[in-house]
Amino acid sequence: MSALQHPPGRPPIYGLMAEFNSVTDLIAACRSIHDAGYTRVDAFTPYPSEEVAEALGHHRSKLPGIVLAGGLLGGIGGYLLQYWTSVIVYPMNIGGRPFHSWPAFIVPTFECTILGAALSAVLGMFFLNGLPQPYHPVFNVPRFALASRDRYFLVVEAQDPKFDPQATRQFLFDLHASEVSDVAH
Amino acid sequence: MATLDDPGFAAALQKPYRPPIVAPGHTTASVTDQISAVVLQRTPKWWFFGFAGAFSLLMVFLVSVTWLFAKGVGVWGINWPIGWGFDIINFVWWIGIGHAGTLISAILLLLRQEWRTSINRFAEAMTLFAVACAGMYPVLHLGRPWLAYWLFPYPNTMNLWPQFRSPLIWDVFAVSTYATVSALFWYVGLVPDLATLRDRSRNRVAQIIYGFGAMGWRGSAAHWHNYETAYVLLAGLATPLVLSVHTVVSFDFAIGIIPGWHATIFPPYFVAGAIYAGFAMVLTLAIPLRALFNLEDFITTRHLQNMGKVMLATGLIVVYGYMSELFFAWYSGNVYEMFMAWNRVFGPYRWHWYTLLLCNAVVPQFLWLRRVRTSPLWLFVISIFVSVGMWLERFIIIVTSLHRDFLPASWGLYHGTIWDIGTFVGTIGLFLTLFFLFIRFLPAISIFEMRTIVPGSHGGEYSEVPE
Amino acid sequence: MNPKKANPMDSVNAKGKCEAAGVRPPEPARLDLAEVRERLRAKRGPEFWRSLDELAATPAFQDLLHREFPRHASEWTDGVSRRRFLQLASASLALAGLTGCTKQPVEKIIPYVRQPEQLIPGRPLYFATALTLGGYATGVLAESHQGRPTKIEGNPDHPASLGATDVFTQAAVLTLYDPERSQTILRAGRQGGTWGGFVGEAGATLRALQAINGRGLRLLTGAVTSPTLAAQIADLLRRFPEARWHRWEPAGRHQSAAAAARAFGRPLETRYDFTRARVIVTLGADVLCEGPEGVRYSRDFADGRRVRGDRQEMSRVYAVESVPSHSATVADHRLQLTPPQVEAFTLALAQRLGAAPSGGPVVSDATAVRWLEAVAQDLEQNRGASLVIAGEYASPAAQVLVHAVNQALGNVGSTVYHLEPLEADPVDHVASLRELVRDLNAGQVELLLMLDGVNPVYTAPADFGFAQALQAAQKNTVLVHHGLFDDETSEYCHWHIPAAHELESWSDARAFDGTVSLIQPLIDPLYGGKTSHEVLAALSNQPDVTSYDVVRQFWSTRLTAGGAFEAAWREALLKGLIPGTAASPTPAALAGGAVEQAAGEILAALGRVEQGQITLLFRPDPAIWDGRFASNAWLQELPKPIVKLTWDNALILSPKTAERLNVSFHETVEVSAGGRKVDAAVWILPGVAEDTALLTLGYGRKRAGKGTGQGFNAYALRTSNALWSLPAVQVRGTGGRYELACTQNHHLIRGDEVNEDALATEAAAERHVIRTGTLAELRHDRDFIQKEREKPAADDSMYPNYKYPGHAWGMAIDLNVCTGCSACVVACQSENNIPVVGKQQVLAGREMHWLRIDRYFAGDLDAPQIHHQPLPCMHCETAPCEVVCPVAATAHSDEGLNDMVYNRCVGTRYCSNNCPYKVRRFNFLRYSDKDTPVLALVNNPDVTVRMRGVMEKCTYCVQRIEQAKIESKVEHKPIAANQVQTACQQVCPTRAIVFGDINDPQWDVTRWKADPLNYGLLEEINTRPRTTYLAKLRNPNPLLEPAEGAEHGHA
Amino acid sequence: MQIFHRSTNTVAKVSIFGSIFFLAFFGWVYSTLLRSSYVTGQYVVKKQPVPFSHDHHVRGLGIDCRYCHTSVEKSSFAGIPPTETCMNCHRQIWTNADLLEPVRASYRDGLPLQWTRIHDLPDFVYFNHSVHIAKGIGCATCHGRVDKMPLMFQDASLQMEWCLSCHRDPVKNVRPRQEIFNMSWQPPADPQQAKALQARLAKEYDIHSLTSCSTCHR
Repeated sequence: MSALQHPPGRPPIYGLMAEFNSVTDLIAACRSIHDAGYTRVDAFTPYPSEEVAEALGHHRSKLPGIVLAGGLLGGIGGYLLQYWTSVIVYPMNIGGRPFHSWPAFIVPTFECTILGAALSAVLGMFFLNGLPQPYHPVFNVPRFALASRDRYFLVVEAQDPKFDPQATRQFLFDLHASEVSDVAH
Repeated sequence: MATLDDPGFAAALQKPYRPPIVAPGHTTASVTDQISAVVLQRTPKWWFFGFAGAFSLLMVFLVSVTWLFAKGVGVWGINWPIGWGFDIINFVWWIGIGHAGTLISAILLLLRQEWRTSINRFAEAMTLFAVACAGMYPVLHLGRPWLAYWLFPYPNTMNLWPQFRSPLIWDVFAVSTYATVSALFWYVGLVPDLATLRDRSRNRVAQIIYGFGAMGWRGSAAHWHNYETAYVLLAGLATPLVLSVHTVVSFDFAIGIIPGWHATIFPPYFVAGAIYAGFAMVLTLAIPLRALFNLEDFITTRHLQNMGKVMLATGLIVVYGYMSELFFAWYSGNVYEMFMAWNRVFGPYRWHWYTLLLCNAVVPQFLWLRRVRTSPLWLFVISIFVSVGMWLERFIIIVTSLHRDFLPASWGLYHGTIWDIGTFVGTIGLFLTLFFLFIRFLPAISIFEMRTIVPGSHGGEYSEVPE
Repeated sequence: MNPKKANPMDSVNAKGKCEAAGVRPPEPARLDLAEVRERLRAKRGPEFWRSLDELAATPAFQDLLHREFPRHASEWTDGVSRRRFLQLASASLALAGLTGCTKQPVEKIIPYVRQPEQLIPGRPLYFATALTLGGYATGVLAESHQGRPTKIEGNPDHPASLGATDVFTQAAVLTLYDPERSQTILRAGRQGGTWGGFVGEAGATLRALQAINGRGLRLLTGAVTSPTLAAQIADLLRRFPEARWHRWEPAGRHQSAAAAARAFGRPLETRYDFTRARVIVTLGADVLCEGPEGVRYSRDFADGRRVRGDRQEMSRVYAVESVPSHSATVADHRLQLTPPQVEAFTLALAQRLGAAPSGGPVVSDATAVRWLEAVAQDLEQNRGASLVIAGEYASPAAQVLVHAVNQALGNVGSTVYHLEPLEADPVDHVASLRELVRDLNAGQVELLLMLDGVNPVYTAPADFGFAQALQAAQKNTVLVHHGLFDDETSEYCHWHIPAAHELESWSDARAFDGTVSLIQPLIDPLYGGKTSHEVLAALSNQPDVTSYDVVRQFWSTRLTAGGAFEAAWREALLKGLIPGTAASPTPAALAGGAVEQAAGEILAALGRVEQGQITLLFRPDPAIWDGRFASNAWLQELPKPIVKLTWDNALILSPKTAERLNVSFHETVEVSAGGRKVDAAVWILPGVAEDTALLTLGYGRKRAGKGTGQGFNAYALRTSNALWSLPAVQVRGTGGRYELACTQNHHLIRGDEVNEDALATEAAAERHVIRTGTLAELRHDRDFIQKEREKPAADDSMYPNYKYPGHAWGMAIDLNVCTGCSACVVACQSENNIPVVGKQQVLAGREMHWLRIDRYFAGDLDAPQIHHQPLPCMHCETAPCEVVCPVAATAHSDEGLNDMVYNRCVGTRYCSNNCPYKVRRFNFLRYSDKDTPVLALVNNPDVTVRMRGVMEKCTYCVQRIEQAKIESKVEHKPIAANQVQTACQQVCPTRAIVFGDINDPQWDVTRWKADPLNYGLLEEINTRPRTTYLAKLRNPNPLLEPAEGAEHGHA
Repeated sequence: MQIFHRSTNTVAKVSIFGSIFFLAFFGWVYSTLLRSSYVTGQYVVKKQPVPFSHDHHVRGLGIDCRYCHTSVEKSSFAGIPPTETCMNCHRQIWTNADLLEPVRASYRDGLPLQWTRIHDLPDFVYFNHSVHIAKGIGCATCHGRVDKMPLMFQDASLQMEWCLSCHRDPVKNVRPRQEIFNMSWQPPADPQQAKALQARLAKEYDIHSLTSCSTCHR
């Protein structure tokens, strides 16, 4: 799921943010809220945590596919460039070597492959994460600054079909949230 | 990310001769605060002195390069038959140094060596800056540096393209790829920490700058999910890359037909040498750094020890390389090869060769002793020796091979000039300048990765999985 | 510094620089770094920079520079303005490229007003003329591009050339343009003298002398063979009966003349015919590529040595000598003796052949005795077809004996013949000069006219004290000097008249065989020089007569061979010589008693010799002769054959002697004899006899343009009774150091040099660089050279071979006849605009010669064999250089040339590193001089002038190839066999180099390459060189070298 | 707390995406600049001492190229006429036209006219007129319709790619030798005939593609 999409009909708030003291609480909360059928939920941790992701039902990332494509593109492109320039555009007798000296062309091909793959890995990652996105509603909650230190947060968007200001808030408290606050747009 | 996979391993950590990789008593909060403090607190005095020194060396570089451009490469000591001197020696030396960074951040990551966590950040920075220095020389060493762009494939009115059979073109591709990938890897690693700094800093400007770099990172589960994948993939790509780069550099020589260059052992031997030199440099930087910023909690003797071990191992490979070169020469029965070997040991540059053996083969043997491995001072001294030794190795390979090649009538001799030295010292200045800026304005230790390894934190997949 | 005069050659030394700027050199003020800092302190901004420039221009600073940083001195020579420096600073800050797209500057194009007929713009013209050395002419064809001579070729119709030339002739064009030449008439050393002024003053003096029949009028010239000039002088002497004409040719044939006078009663000139000689013995003589007949001799000699295909005959050559000579490097046997021993051997040989009265065992040494017998037998078996040569350097007595020997062997008339003196009014130069000095001191000289660059102050025998004599005479004598340079002599003179270069002059001269050659100008005098003819005419009150009038007028009465003068004159000009003017041999009978007296003299001399005494030999310098070419940078930078020194001479010693004297390379010594002394730096050369030292003439000059201050003055020790050999000299180390620039090994490894010679010799041997063998071996097995080393098969590669269907250019070099004369090196430099880099850069190991001649020793370093190996680019078919070039700046042409594209080169130097032959040259600094406009004129317009930072190398003279191809296409006819000649091939006196299309059996090169002696250098590394070598053969005497024991293979 | 304004999201994304287009645009500008007449000097009329009109002399008076460019068939250099050549006619006609004063002055004082070079190859390029003519390449092929140039200018870019375009496939520019100096010659309109003619000429004149470096660079 991506934070890119914005609601058509605009609810009063962006959503509710629950704060947890430990990652275990957060994981538990994620599981329950996911089981409870909430779909527009996101969790925030100071460091990567696979369970959180699993608990929210994130599974395989699309990235590997993108990287493979990028790598192939780079490699093939690199080889074709060399073939085209040294066999078609301006073939020259270089030290009696044939125009198509494929063994020599391997090295640049390899490097191009890596370059293509690496670039697509990074750009792909940013793209999938919808970055750059300097502005985001969650930053409106002052305590959210602790998300990059030692606090764990869970946000339920108002967009969520099952969202209900009171019920959801209560539900979050039931999940041992130390605190629940509104997230302004 | 790696930490204690199994209790046995964890227990092993507690054994006295294996100091922990993080001092006890740290929490995600304390790590975060202490490391980000380094950046956010007021600049310590010593930093200004250090930076001033580095910057003045950088000016030496500027002057040397200007004189070089004004007059031509003739200001250096090169001649025929010795067409390459300090320029390519330094190039190979710097590139080699770079390798440790990538190795630590990528290969050790894949090998789940969690102790890498606290050193990978500045090791990567070191890589980046070393590659920047190295990258200068291919341009500087040109007779007509203003035409350096001819080495890149671009459409032009001459209908001419690079000559892809030349190892120098391979270098262009390898080094530029290496630089790019290292930069990406480094930046990707930085993003969450930039977010941390963004959130920690109270200064508007800092907030904006770090916030800009953080791209709005907010540590959402979805982000981390793709992030982890990307990070591991990058590591997976950087690993073959780093091995390829020094292999390609070694092709500069191995492809040549000059006795002393034309050797099949070069690729592995160069890669090992690169890691050797790289770890030496990491130690040279890490030891003062941890002292100055009181980071002993994070860069513990355990790290120093491990790096010492790696140096010992790679050092032995390198020495094996020297020996096998001599052996091949003798075994080949080829007059040119045999003479080359003889000339290294007894020729006019014999003293360089002996010093090389002292620095790279003899001194590192002390690393067999734990007392040495655990003593920062000793390690620092040894790593300096190794850096010198590795520089000499390149000198031997380039100069002694060229100065007496096939035809006795075209033998020559090479001495560096003040401008050779100026350029070399200058790039050291560039390196240090960049490094000082780095440690001042960016977290020298990866904060978010440290969070994952502080005891008690439930870092990713390693927190106990409930049945 | 002064960018205007920035000039690579000026970098040689400070004085040279400021002289170039037209300033008298003050004694360079001392200056040290502290003082420099002092001067620069307080200066800021622009004036800082200006003062820096001024400072850099001062000789003191230059001295400092050379003292403190000799290496970097040459970096100062091209100017960098402040603005430029800042630009670069900013550029280097950003490491930014200086320019992306190159924009052509606006150029002017300037047509003639009236175009000369027979001139086609863009095509060169060739004029037949002649250049002289020591008065004797060599016929040449001068190439002229739109009126500027750029290249000298030999004149195939001329007996002294046959199409080839020597180094001096090749370098003549550079002297022509030399900005160091004197450019204005000097009055009392100051500018502002005028031709009119001179004519007036001289005329007045002459009128005064008229009354007393010209007593006190003296003329001093070098050797004169020019009929016209002789006639003018004769005419002058007729008008002034009391006038005297003195002669001084520093490197003339004085002892030969004396010997001839003793042997035949008159100073006959001796000539040799090598074509008929089957056995040749040289006794300390160097007959090949030395002196005006060397070129012709080399050709004839080589023809007698060339073994090709079915012709398996070659002459046998014995060389007995003290210092290695060209002829010895191609001899079959070389016997190394001290100078006195050589004389002794000569006497003994004469005795053994019954040409001299026997008496006293003169030769005791075992080897020498064995030699004596072997040589004598060989000579006796070849009566009439043998040749014994003593040459100028042997004592007159020894030469008399050799005359007798040749007579006894019946060689006179077949291999040896004598000519009546070709010099006009022959005199004994030494006596003639002595007389002049005497009269100068006696104050009996009113007007002394020194013509045509004669420079006695520098060259006169030391015992004459010529300088003092001139000084004394200055008060009451009018001293006039006429020459190309404002030199040591002109410094003392009231008048200095710039001379016109021979390429600017009308004149004539006789060749070694007497053939009269016409000299015609290719260009008006660049620096307003006057010819000797014009000066003499002026003294005959015809100041405005041109030398053209004089020469033409002289011949108008004599040159009526074909009846009509015009036709004959035109034909002579076209040919460059006047047919049928060769002198015919003259019979000569030995004067009675001459031989006995000579033998006695030698015995007496031998009696005086003490063990361990060092004999100092003087020889003309192989690069700058007697010093007259000192300002010619091509010759200064030419590695001297055998020694391989540039820019300096040195006291050359044998390894043993040096060891005994405890001196080594670059160390300074004091050489003294008879109260005279000279400081010199030592060079150790294997092949020099023990107790022998060699110091060549022409160096240590005070006023010689670029030659100023280089080397050590041999004339200071050379006395009238020891012109070529000075016995019993003291050599004492002075502990100083003087860096000598050698192009082979010896790159300043202190202490290790001798070892390096040994090392190089050993390495060369085990690498089979030079393949040698004997004629016997060849007769026994035609392919023994091929078997010496296994070579890779033609298809020994993982890649398919390239096909070269059209032309395929290749070269073959015959080591058997290469004498190492180095004419090819200078020819290449002239043809291909190769820059001169200066001594400091040579020291740094950066000389630029595309074609170098490698010198190798073989065998025992105390008496080694010496081999020469000319090394151009090999144009390898699997060129290692091309593969490593990142920008394809060097690639193969479809005719198999290894092209080098300067304008594509970015200067990685990788190609040079990867070249196993190290034939590539790099412009480390800005070597091509683009700031001295006149030097641009010497450039060959068909070859790019290279810029700083690009690689260059031998191209097989691709401009000539392309020209030939274009002509053949325009004229719709194929290129004829042997039509394309490279510059080195064309100039080679021995025809050791041949070039051409190896696909076409019609070309010589194809035949040469098919020869069993043909081998490729380093062919085992499979570079497939297009340049190959023919192995060097020897024809040893079985008595001296039993065939079975002949160690063959590598030298 | 919130550091950036909402809009920055869009700005950031757009600028990253836009940079690709910017680079592409920059590349396009660079390559056009390289081929612009500013760099090549193409179509630029330069100031000359005398405004000589090829249009008038060639088309108007029908003077053959070789009357002035005498060495074009014999030498690398086509030759710029000596003042004499101009005076051959201008001794009789336009004898006192002010325009021609420089020519008369030159002839009077023996000082050459200084023309500004129009076709100026770099010094490291060696072009030879005679061989191109011998191989049946017409003047107009490289110099354009000089007979329609009142003032002379450079018609082709003279860049290496331009030289190569013909050296790689010379046949397409061959014409019969007798037509070389004919400015208005055109190959047969019908492509088949044109092909056939060129093929025949290429064979007859023995024309090959020459792309070795040393063909032009020495």
